[in-house]
Amino acid sequence: MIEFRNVTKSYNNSNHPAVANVSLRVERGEFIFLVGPSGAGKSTIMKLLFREIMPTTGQLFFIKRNIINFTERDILKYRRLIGMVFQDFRLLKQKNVYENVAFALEVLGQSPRKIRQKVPVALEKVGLTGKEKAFPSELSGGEAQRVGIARAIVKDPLIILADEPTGNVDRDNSKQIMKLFESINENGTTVIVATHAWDLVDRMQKRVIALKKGRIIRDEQYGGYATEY
Amino acid sequence: MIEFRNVTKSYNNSNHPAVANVSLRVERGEFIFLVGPSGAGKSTIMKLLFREIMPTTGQLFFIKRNIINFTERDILKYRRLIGMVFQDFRLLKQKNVYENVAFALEVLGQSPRKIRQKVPVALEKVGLTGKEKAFPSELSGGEAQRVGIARAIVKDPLIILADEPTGNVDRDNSKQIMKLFESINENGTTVIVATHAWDLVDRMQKRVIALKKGRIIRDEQYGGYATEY
Amino acid sequence: MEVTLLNINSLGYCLRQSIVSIYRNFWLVLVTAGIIAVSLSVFGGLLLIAVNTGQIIRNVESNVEIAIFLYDEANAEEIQFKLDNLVGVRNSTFVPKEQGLEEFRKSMNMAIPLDGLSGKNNPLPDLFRVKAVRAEIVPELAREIQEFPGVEYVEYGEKVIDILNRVTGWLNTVFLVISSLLALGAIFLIMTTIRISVLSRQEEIGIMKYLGASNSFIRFPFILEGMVIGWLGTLSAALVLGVVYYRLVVLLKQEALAFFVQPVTDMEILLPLLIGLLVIGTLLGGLGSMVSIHRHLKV
Amino acid sequence: MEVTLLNINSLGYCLRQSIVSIYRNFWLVLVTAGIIAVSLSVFGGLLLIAVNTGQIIRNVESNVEIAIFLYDEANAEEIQFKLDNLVGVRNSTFVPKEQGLEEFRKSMNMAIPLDGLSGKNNPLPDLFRVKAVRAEIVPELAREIQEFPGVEYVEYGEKVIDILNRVTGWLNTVFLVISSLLALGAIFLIMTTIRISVLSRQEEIGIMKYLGASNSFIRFPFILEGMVIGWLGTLSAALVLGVVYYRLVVLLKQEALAFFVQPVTDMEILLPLLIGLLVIGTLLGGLGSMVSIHRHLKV
Ligand SMILES: Nc1ncnc2c1ncn2[C@@H]1O[C@H](COP(=O)(O)OP(=O)(O)OP(=O)(O)O)[C@@H](O)[C@H]1O
Ligand SMILES: Nc1ncnc2c1ncn2[C@@H]1O[C@H](COP(=O)(O)OP(=O)(O)OP(=O)(O)O)[C@@H](O)[C@H]1O
Ligand SMILES: [Mg+2]
Ligand SMILES: [Mg+2]
Repeated sequence: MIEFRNVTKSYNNSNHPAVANVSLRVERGEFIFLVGPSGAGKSTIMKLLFREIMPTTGQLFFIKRNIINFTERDILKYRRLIGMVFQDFRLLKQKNVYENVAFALEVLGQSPRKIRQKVPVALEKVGLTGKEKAFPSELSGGEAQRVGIARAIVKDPLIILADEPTGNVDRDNSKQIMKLFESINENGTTVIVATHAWDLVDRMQKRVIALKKGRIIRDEQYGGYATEY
Repeated sequence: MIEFRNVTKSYNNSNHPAVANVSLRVERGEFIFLVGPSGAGKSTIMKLLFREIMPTTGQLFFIKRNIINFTERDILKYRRLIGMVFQDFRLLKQKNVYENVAFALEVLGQSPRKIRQKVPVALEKVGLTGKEKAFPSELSGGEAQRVGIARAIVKDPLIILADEPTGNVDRDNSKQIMKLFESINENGTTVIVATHAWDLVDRMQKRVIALKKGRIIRDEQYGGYATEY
Repeated sequence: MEVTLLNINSLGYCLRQSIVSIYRNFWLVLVTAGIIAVSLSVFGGLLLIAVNTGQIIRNVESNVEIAIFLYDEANAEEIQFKLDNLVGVRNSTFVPKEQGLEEFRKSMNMAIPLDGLSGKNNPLPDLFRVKAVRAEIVPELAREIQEFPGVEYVEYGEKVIDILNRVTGWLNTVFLVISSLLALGAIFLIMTTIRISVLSRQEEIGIMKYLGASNSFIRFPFILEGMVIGWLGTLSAALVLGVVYYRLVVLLKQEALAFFVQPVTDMEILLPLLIGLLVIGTLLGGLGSMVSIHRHLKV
Repeated sequence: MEVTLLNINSLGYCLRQSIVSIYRNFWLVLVTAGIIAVSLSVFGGLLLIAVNTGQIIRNVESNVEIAIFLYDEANAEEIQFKLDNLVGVRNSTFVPKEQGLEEFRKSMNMAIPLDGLSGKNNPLPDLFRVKAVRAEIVPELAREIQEFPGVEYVEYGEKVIDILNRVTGWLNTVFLVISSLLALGAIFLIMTTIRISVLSRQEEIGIMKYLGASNSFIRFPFILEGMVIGWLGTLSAALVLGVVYYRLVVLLKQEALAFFVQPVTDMEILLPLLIGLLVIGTLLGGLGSMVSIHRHLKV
């Protein structure tokens, strides 16, 4: 469904590329862990996929269509298919928890009735029932992160891109979130998770793509966080 | 050196307190892990210690002086003794990496010569040599977090308060950061770390204080992340 | 999975959102409205001054007289009739030579004996005094009257008319320049304020785009909000201007000056001014928002 | 571990920081300076108009004449001498009765024969025309001259003087009101702009406090920045005003109107105005910043 062809991304004021000559195929329904040291380029790959940034060179396909040539309208439609969890949360400061999650559905033009049904379910899944009225500034780190996750899953996306979804969450919550992604994946949603949670990666034995200095150094079908060849 | 006496903190629009009736003594030179599920009140305790927020009831002492009665001048002087790593980083957006770290020393009124010596050393310790000129918006999650750590350690503080210092950092970097804290602690600095990194907590066998719903449920001199009684 | 970019649900959402946003950004809304109020007060004040100055000048102009000196044998009644039917004449008065002498005596000094000049010895001619409807047409009018039979000589304050016309032209230019500058300044101010207020939500707009929100979906609440702000600002400006102006009018009416400087109180002139201000303010707010968020709407 | 709250290192840092900050916030600096420029241009423009209006009125006033009618037996030379030594008299002209008649004939119409009135038959008295240095003192002056021996009657445009004095008073009030409003508006605008610009750095200020920065340490770069911004804004305003005013002056000088409306070009009046504006702008910028960050400086 997704294909990277020799994608390189160099940021303006940086001497070596954040992502270097990456080629990669992701099939529909896959569950992928993106691992690698800090600064390896995981978030950059997520941002490329989300078309938040454009590759410096190379091609990037989504169901045979080149993302790079998308019009603005295409991009919006494309993003509505994706549930993205950002490493820096990116919650709407002016909206409370409920409104933040509901916003993902408002954008799709769903009816108020449907929204009132779906939002509480999503909040329940990430364990935030009771925090609906809190504003982002009133949340703990882990709570804010889970609002981001609820916002991504509430719209039943085609693809879930989760960048470090458990960085601020405790052990039990992390396990639960991974289980959540797993069950969503079992229903056919493609899931890509960038993470440092080595124990969960090891335990789940999914496809693991390891990056180092912007290059893919490992791509195993059933791998761990740091499996040796 | 630090003492909590029946400290309770209730946020305005919340029905149950974030920290409830906590009593706690921290001696000079201790190394303490603060653990507990997301929303347990770890960050709230850190903020109380940093005097970012005031307790609703209870007393809080620093070397026999009640923090609650500090004048503004006292607070500033007190904060200059503390190296704080914030869960949400709190880097100065308008300053680049070097300037962010240097700022901690500028505030102390240190000479430009001394600053030029110390900053590169701190950046080296957290593995950020080469990123001096980058602005916070140009950093990866882990890099931003490490800038926060460098800023905290550069001023040779009396106490280090680190809230989730390894949430966005990979396994190796996390280990290295914990080692860094350990060596600083060995030189006499008191270190308090709130974290979800259970493997590191387990491995290091330091004093562990576990929180749940704002209450201390465990306080072991040499404990793990989830040691059973 | 077909998605529409904006539907009825979205519209309802946008409307609700504008209201919530105004409520939550109360302070910023207030400041922005305040700036619009100040700008438009100054601008509206200038307009009022311009309207009143125009009135004063017209007042002075309409007092400019044409003096028509007649031959002794002239038919005054016929000339009177002709004058009454002449386009551009506001009114005309016949001044017989006796009255002319009397006026002259008064203007010199009552104590001076001019008795020897009365009756047959009166050296002055009969004359008409004519007022025109507008100062500009006085020269034209004078030329026409000169052609009447029985008219020896026509005279009017050529110099005064000339100066008045120049002053009017000059004032018009000055007002045009000042009000254009002010209008530009006000627009600049309002746009900047809105832009800064949008700037503070730049991040939010970015996040909305990331979630797949279309430009209209993001823009609509901002524009509504801008219009409400503009409208609030203008209303305050109108209120301030109204109160200040009313006080000035009352003050002037009490003064003996009232005759010389008659403030415009005609609702036919003032109401369009008010409505114009309101429309301008509302549009400025809305358009300002629209233009200001434009730059933040790139995907 | 003794720490001082502000030392020489910190001062150096603050200075460097202000410069870096202006450079990095270029756009915001520009907008803020722009708003100050617009506000002060309007304000300065009003001041120029006021200065010029004052000049015009003084011009008109100084043309008000006192007519002094003499008895036939009066000693004109003695009166002339007395007038020349009277405080408040700008100049005086003697008009013998023959000249008076001539002028009267001209004012009526050359064609009218007044030959019978010349010489012994001349009914007019000799008179002096006196101009005062200021309009206000004319009534006082007239009263004094009335007491001179040989003066039969003194006359001046009582009505004109009265109206002029009232108009002057009125204009002064209007200008005072408008310029106070404008000044208030300008201050409000500038403060708001700076406040919004500070607001956008609220987070930064908070972080600085967390790192133990003292209020002066945080404030100093902001105030310096504000002063530079205020100064830049005022300079632009002065430039705009200067160019526009210069063009107007040139335009007016070409017009025949020049005599009637003489623009003030005296550097002695204009320079203090300019310097005043610069000082006001710089202070406004600095004080504005100071006041604006005040609310964000709580620990
Ligand atoms: N906007 C930017 N401008 C310049 N350089 C950038 C920018 N964003 C990221 N980089 C650099 O690109 C490299 C890769 O960043 P990226 O965010 O992809 O890392 P990551 O694998 O997500 O790391 P982490 O685990 O710490 O989040 C880093 O060295 C980073 O400093
Ligand atoms: N400013 C605030 N206003 C209201 N409630 C708050 C505020 N800050 C925190 N809370 C609430 O207080 C509780 C404790 O928060 P705290 O940040 O201390 O948790 P934590 O232990 O640090 O969690 P995490 O591991 O997720 O960071 C949470 O339920 C949170 O929602
Ligand atoms: Mg990342
Ligand atoms: Mg926390």
